[in-house]
Amino acid sequence: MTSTVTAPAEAPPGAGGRERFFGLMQRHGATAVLVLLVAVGSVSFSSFPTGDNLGNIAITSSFLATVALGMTFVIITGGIDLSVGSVFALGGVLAAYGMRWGSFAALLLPLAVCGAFGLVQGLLIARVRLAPFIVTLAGLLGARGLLLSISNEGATTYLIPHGSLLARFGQGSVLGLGYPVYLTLALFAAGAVLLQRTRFGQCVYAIGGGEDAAQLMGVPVTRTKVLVYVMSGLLAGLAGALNAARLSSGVTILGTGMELDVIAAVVIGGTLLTGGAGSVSGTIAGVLLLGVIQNLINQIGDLSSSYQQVVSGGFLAVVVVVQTYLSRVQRLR
Amino acid sequence: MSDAAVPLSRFSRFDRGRVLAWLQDYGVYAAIALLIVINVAITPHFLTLENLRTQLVQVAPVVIVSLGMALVIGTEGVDLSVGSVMAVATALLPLYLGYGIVPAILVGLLGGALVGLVNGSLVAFVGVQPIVATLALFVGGRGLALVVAGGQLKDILNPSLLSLGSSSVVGVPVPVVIAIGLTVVVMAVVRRTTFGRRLVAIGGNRTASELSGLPVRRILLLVYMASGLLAAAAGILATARLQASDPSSLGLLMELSAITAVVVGGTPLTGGRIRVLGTVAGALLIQLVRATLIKHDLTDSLAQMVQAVIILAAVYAARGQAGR
Amino acid sequence: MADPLLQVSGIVKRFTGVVALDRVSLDLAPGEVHALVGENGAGKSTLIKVITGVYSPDEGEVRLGGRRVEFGTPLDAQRSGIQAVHQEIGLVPSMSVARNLLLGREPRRRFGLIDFGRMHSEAALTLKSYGIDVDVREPLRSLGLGAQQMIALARAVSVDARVVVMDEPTSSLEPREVDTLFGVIGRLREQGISVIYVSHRLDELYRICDGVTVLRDGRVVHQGSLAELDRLRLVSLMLGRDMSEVRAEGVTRFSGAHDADGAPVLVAGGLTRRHVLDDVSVAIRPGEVVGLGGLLGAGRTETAKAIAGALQLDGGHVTVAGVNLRRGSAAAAIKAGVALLPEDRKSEGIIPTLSVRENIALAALPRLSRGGVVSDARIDRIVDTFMKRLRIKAAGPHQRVAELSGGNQQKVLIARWLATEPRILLLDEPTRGIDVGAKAEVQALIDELASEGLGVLLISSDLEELVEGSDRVVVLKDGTVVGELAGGDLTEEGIMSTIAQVEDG
Amino acid sequence: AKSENDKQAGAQDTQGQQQVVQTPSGNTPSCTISKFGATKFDLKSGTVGFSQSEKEANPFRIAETASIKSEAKKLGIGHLKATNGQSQFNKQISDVQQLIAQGAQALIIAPLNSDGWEPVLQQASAKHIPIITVDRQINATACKDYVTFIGSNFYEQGKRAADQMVKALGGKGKVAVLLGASGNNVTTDRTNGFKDELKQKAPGIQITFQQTADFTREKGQQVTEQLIQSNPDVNGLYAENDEMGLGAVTALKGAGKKAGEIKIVTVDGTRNAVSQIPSGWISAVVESNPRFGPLAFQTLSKFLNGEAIPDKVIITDREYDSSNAKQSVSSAF
Ligand SMILES: Nc1ncnc2c1ncn2[C@@H]1O[C@H](COP(=O)(O)OP(=O)(O)OP(=O)(O)O)[C@@H](O)[C@H]1O
Ligand SMILES: Nc1ncnc2c1ncn2[C@@H]1O[C@H](COP(=O)(O)OP(=O)(O)OP(=O)(O)O)[C@@H](O)[C@H]1O
Ligand SMILES: [Mg+2]
Ligand SMILES: [Mg+2]
Repeated sequence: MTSTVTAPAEAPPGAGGRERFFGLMQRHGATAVLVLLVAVGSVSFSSFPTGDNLGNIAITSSFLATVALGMTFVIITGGIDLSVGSVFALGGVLAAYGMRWGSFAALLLPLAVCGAFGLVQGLLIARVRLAPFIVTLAGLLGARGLLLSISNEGATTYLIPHGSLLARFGQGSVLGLGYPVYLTLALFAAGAVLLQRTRFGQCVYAIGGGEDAAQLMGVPVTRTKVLVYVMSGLLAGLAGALNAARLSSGVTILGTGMELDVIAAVVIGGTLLTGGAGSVSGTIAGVLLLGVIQNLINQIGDLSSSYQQVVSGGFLAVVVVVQTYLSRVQRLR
Repeated sequence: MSDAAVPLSRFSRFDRGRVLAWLQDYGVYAAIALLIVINVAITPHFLTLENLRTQLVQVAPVVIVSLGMALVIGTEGVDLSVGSVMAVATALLPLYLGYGIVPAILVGLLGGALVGLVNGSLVAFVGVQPIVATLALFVGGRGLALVVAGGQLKDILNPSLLSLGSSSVVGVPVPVVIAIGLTVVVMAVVRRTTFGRRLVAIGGNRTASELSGLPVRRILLLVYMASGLLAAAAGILATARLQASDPSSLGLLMELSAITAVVVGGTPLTGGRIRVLGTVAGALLIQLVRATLIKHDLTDSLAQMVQAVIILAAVYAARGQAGR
Repeated sequence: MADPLLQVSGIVKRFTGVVALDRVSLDLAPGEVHALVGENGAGKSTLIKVITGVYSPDEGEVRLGGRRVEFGTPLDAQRSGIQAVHQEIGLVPSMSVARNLLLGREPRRRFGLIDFGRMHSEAALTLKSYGIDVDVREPLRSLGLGAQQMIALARAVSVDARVVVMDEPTSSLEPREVDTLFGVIGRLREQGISVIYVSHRLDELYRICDGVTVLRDGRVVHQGSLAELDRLRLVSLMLGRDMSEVRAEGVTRFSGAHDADGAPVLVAGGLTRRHVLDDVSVAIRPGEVVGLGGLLGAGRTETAKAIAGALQLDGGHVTVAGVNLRRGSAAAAIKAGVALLPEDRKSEGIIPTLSVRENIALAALPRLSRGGVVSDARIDRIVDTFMKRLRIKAAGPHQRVAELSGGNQQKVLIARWLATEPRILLLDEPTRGIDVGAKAEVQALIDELASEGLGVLLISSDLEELVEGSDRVVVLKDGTVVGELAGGDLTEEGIMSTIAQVEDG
Repeated sequence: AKSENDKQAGAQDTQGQQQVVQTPSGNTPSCTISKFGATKFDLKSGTVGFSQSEKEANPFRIAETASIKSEAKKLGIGHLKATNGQSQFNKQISDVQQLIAQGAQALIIAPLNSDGWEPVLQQASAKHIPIITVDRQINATACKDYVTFIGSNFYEQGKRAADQMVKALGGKGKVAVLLGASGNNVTTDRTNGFKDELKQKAPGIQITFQQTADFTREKGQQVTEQLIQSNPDVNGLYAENDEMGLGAVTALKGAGKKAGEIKIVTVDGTRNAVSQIPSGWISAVVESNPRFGPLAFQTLSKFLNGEAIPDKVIITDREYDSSNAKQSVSSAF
């Protein structure tokens, strides 16, 4: 329900507080669950609501969030991008590799390559009309292959020297939050405006709501779809580069399975995988939900790694059930 | 379910559309044929019975999982939990082998069906999107398997279970026989039963199916259970072949292989259409690609990139089928 | 005549084997309203899609204002001033009404940001001038098909266009909205804007069209001024049949009253759903055709859906032959013999990925199978019967239903329901988008079914059809029953005045 | 439930061979608590954090975690907080950060990757928390960024595997290598050690095939099945861990090969692998001892007591071959 995502939907005439409440839930179901979880966590574990701990959750989530921002656009058009995990890792390795030409190049190189990667995927999907799932699956393999060949089959880890501009940005913090967190917030603000307040955003929704209809209405379908995949590639590359800056090195073993976390975050945030509905604010909530769940599992402490997985799968199930239920109450109306 | 039965008389002279339609229907097969020809030319010892056996035996579990995946995708869903289901099945097996092979296998299958039941309930009754519903068990399922197994890899010593993985029926390895049998069953279900017809209809247009009085929820539930069952069966076969129960790594990334097989085989992810034989061919194609790359000892980086290109090429040949 | 504004010449368009357009040419003068007519599947929509850049032709060319144009996408066509209202509406159901109306030309503030306040008020204002009074923030899918059609129309004509193409714009419209539309077309004509107009409602054509092109099997069989072509000849050209044969058949094919007797086979009482239905009751006797009348959004579709168990209700009951149906279960209703032909065939009717054959067999599968295994022989028999009886035009039973023309898709759906051998047929706009020939057939079929003892609920925005076809008409307004007409009172004027009375009172 | 063989090797690993420090053990002990700048605390009442890198789902990790936990219990350490990175590097980083936020006063880390520890090292050094890394090294400065590293030398293990291979093949033949997961430090070191040593010691041995089998038994089996058909002339096989080696054994058995036809050398020293030596299926196993608990806590308490610690504690790993396998299999893990 895209109309309710933007403008504060006025309750229909005669609607009571109950409906307004459910309306709010539908848009912010993930946020509601998040608030609940944080409250429970704060009560249960004294070491949870500390500044340090919350700051950790924020910085760890910020990279996933940046990737998820691009994925949100992709999924709203009814597509999917499985390559983000590999591209994220590739971005990091490229950043470290590019360091030999300075911090500026170290940021530009991953953006250029990952953007180009997104462009190729976008063209294959929008122009050649291959299924997004397959194209980006091939992208997942291709990006990983590229990464391995740059890093000498993973044997070489390039470093980002201490004190370089990039490293300082990745590691610095103000008010207990790392710089990347602020950048992520800024990106999300820009993303929200782009999605909700510009014609481009309207086209994104229209394509997801019905590609054929959108085409008939004169939406530049091909261009919009290509752009969306370029964005996703760019953001994944950027997140990878920043993460590498934080770690001071282009770690090669990152990002496997990340695509599923990202998709989960986006979908938990209320974006429909079938396209046409979703919001970036939901995505933030989805990302944070995953981060908090992980953190709480660690807080519990003495769980074996197998039980940790069981608990985190269980958490996920409960969260999506609650979130789905909250949204459905509204949809049935 | 190829609907390409437009009477030939309606084709006027040579027609580009006709060639395209043929490619769409048979693109995977053409790709397989091409790959075999290339291999015969460049790979030493390729055209041997032993090699054929190896490829078929290795692909058998993938085929079985992909069959279930095809059913799920036909309903416009997806099942990410298949790899974890294999782990659950393999973890359960050794626990019950003490009672004999049949109870142990039944318990393994039951485990798969139960996971499918949970998936199906989430999708059909709660209305959770399939990808996240099955993601929960993708994560939790393997954990569960490891809990059940005590985190341990266990060697399998039961001779009848081992023979399931290693013996042959008239020269055809048992896993291959089972995979063929299940393929025939799934094909019959899709083509000949009301269940099969209805599940594709649901994938094609769920609202219309509901209005046409189809028991949509029940069918969805059954489809996910079928996928769970098939994945469990694959897990059991893989266990027998590995001669060990290894829940930590059995079936890793299986969901991606299976989805790829289904889609490369011409079943669109948007549902409403299932191509069973295409799915089998898709799995075979992936297997051949991997085998070729390994046999030629390509480095991992090259292998991954080549694999990407071949997958794209195969789907390009069969495009128009693969959904939007 | 002035130089043609739009020249289409020698267009050929093939789909895997089928030639949909065979050397079609057409000239359109500025300010001309040109009728494009033909049977279902004649190629009208295909021609329109070629003109508007959806398809590119295999041969032939399109000239606009004398210059040759080649449109890669509908966007190109729109930029050149060709706007269209497509047959299958072509709006995005999940987006709000306002966004649909103004997509691509949203009012913007500084930095290119969309001004939603202005967008909503502009949208509401525009729609009001078309007589549509809805909350423009609601998603489009919450509206009835008629309202959606008006919105598509408003969208197409509210920009500067040189040519407006309308593919069956009135198929779901009431007389009142049709009048609004014709007012709009009149204004376009005055501004020198040309219109291509497709409709199966012949009287509409005669009211507003100047020229006419008749298509049959993808070929132009007649071109000229419409005024010089009488109605009978037009029909005979379209159908490719003799004048005399056509003459023998009347305007509609309804025979008049049926003798419905005995107790009602269906009783629906107190159907209530907040904001939509308020205590609606209908009863249908075997062999009776009950019409539902009302304006756009009166709740006719909802009533039919409620009876068929396809709508969650706050209150009410439905009994079939004395047995109470489980509320909100379409399966239970179907089992009891209730069949609903839905209004929106694209989103609620056809399964686009399946063949004609499988679409027809879908609802009747339990009857066509034994022990869960389908009987191909039985399916073939039924499919064959209905494809012949309804004259479904397809390359064969295995053609994908999505490839059929709109009218033929509708027939496939009717066949789906007849195959279940229902006791009660709920027909929501059964002749929507069906050509004159087929329409007569469907009407005759309704008649025939009723005389075989079926109870029929008929919803039609074609008032003539409603009046001729029904034994009784229940009139709805704002979700409540405001009157019932039968016998001598049952006239088009009667229905309109019943609605109007309430409005005044 | 009733399993087939309830007596199979379990996680209980009490009578296993403990780690032995190599003598001479690298450098002279030089790192003291005052030099490092940490604050002294009482191990019994303090909080120690342990970060495991991978699921406890293979014998090495199971034994490693169990050893740390049981030693902590034995010593009566009040708070041992354990986390598991589930093979995701970013998760491990945030795990450790969370441990720090939860008040860990000392950290024992089994790193998933050698590079990329910058954020953790920064936080730890700000709070003067001593870090001991086990089994894998961190690329940073000992006694400054972290206290010390306890573990084997993977490069050395590769070299010793090569020596065993030379012995088994008599200095001539064609060898296939089953590589570990790509991009992994362990893979890189065990490969390089093996290759360098072969080049030097036995130029007559050729490496004709090397493919990754991701450290799993199933992949080991599948890759070997392909290998023996495409390279039937291979007569030696080096598996970079036991699991892949055991998979290769299954594959060879399935193909009707006889024990010893292809000489297999593996690394790790799990009970399963060692017990294949007497039958001849495996020629030799180079040990990588996972029982870090005693040594880690011994080192930690020495450090806290003000004693000097070497900046590297390299342990001697045993080798198993036909001469000692039968006797030592019970002390394998
Ligand atoms: N995408 C397609 N693939 C194959 N055949 C098609 C396709 N679209 C249309 N056709 C065929 O082209 C012919 C013309 O169809 P078209 O939709 O233009 O008819 P129409 O005149 O608009 O009919 P109606 O009045 O029912 O809307 C039909 O035979 C139809 O089956
Ligand atoms: N003035 C209006 N014009 C069109 N639709 C309206 C109007 N006012 C409200 N609507 C909405 O349209 C919906 C359509 O209702 P419904 O489909 O039951 O009507 P209908 O009588 O079948 O009309 P239609 O001919 O559009 O199908 C109503 O639920 C209502 O929300
Ligand atoms: Mg048409
Ligand atoms: Mg209606």
